[in-house]
Amino acid sequence: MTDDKNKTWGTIKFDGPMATKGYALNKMCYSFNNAEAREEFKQDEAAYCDKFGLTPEQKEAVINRDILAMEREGGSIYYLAKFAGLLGLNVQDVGGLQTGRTTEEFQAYLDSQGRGKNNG
Amino acid sequence: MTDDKNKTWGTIKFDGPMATKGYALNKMCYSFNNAEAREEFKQDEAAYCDKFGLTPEQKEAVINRDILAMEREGGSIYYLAKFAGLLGLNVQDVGGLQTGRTTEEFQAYLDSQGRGKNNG
Amino acid sequence: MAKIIGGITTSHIPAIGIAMDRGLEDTPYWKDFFAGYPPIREWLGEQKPDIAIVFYNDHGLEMFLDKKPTFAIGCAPSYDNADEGWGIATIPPVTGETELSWHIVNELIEHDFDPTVCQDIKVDHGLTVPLSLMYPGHNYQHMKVIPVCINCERHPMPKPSRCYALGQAIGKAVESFDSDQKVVVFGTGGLSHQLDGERAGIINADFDEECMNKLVSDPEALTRYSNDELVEIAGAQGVELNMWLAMRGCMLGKVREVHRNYVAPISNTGAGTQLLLNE
Amino acid sequence: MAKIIGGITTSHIPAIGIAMDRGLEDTPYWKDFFAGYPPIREWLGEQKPDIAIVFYNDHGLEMFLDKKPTFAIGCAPSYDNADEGWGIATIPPVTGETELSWHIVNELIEHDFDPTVCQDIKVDHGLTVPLSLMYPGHNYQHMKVIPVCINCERHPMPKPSRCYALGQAIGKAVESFDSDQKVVVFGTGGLSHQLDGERAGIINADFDEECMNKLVSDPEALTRYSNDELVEIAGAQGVELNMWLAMRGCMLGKVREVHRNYVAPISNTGAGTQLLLNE
Ligand SMILES: [Fe+3]
Ligand SMILES: [Fe+3]
Repeated sequence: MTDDKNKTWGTIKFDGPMATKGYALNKMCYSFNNAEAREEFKQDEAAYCDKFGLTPEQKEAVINRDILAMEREGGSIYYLAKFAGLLGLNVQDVGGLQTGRTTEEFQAYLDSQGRGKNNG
Repeated sequence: MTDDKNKTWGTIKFDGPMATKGYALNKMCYSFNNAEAREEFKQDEAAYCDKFGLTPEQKEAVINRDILAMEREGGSIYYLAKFAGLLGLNVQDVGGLQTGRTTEEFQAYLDSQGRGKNNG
Repeated sequence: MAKIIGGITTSHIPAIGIAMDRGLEDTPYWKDFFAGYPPIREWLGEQKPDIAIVFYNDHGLEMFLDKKPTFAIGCAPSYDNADEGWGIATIPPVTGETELSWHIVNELIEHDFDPTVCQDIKVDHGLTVPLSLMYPGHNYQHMKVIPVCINCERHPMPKPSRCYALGQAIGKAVESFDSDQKVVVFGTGGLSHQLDGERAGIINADFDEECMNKLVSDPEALTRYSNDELVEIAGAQGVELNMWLAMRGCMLGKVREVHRNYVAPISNTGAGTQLLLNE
Repeated sequence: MAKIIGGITTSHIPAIGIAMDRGLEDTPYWKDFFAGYPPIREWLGEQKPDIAIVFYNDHGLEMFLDKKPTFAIGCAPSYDNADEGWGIATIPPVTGETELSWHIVNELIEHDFDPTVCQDIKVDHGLTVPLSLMYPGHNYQHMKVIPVCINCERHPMPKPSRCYALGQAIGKAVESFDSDQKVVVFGTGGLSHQLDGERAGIINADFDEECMNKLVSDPEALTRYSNDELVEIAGAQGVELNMWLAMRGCMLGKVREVHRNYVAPISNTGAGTQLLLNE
């Protein structure tokens, strides 16, 4: 079979094989819908990762808040967003972390593509 | 809209509106997949029905083991089968209860339509 | 017969809900965006639709990967919102609808769609933010809502052409429903944006404009895109255009645009708003 | 390319599992039924399929009305069985398959099917009884299983023609999968029976024979029945024929029947067993 993955630059296509790879990580992040689960994670991050059977690579990415590594290990942005929320990060913070920018730089990048508001 | 329901004699078509009507009853019976739930029901049947918000008609049908009434109140045979199992009834017992036969009479009715085995 | 009286497109991003929670509508960042809504609210106030069919996608509140529907339709008497994990306030229960919902399900199955049918689901910001936008102060409970949830998360996702066809089948089902109720359809989400990867932050305002133009005049042109092409052109989450296409499919014939607004960036997205009426 | 080496039809009623648990295979009630299986077991033993695609319906273990799929397909690495509430022993975990499963999902979505995609589901007697029958002593864990679950409970249910088309799409997907693995397809459930209502107990052995004949020679004739007609002719649960039709659809071309057995009543059902090979 041909592998056309990642044919769009800087984009990890969250498809079936990635969903298989990332299942434990995504299940953990899905649990963060629940406030008690968020607290339990904060109390002992490593233990919480182990409870969901994360791989060593996934666990390391979580502990390091390495969003791109989490995505490469099969993380879906929908559930990773809940992890980011738990850390107090918004989508611009997360955008900055992934693109090597500060949040302000990331916002300026967004603005540079804009229209309406001050953008005419 | 036309109402073609029950056009097959003796058959309550479990369709959308019936699924709406029977939701609480079916949810209760679905819970009987769990052994602890079965025990809790046995301890106090009425309280367990109330916990799931059964209608008075549904609750009465449950307390009376009135399978046909449970079906008329929106019960799906898939979940009612779990209720029957909890009562120690098999599908021939349930067939008898619904058709006004003893279990033996119901089995004889099944045999009367048969083929293979002793039926040639 | 029930009648579809109009179609509305709108963003559904959480940042909007949070801005409303905090009363930021008139701040410099938000005022041009919120300026797009009063004309739609007025129209809704005049028309008083009985039922809203809302095309949205779940972002991981209810539809997890364990059992993920391609299309899911709600048939429940009500829908709760819940904690999504990152601080948007939950909204009061949404009133559901069972009769038209089941009629639509019957027609979908008859016409070879394979929906997951939901009698008890939680709805997330994809549905609640648009309701909050249309009915500020959460004054939406008089209206019955039929949620239609489309997978926009994990590939493979339903194709744009399939989403449009789903909308058409739902539109025809509404037309064949014996009732004099008025139905409005919402296409939510979009437009161009990408949250994940090193390419995060891409917005394509030209494409967004094309989408809004074609949605009115030639929606079938948009259905010729593949989801992979939408990712390339409009970002990984640009596939939320599929909800707009499903909404447009419901409207069946020609439409005219009576109102439009577009602002970008709003949070990480191009935020488009339209009110469409059948010709 | 992967190859479908044969198709098997079989009952899946719990009573069979309970009879096996209790060692009743050679008793007068059961011996004619179990006599249908040694030829199939021998064929499986010789052919050693790598993968089994099993069409079954869930009877309320995993797929509740809260969120009920029309079609669901498993993509999980393994599947657990669990307590169903009425005393059948649970069986050890079933080995899953992820590569062909995802390939099938891609092809289904590409061809306008709308499956619910399952990475973590429990499987009930609809799937476990057939596996226990084919591999006594639960010697099935060497084989990878792809569960395909069809709604046979709540109307509207997918039409017989749609189930057959689903099978055809899956069959073509298997044929386009780059692998030399051997695939067997199971159609489970049926035949005529009715568990509910005052009409409970109906069996239609003549119709069951027609089904087994037509499944070989002219499956499309069977797809012309509506589900309402199947209920009338074959009882409320006679709609489980849909799983047989999906299986037959997978086989694509002409088939020949190399083995058949039919016994009624077995519990409340007409119990048919067939082994079909492509011409
Ligand atoms: Fe969204
Ligand atoms: Fe069955």
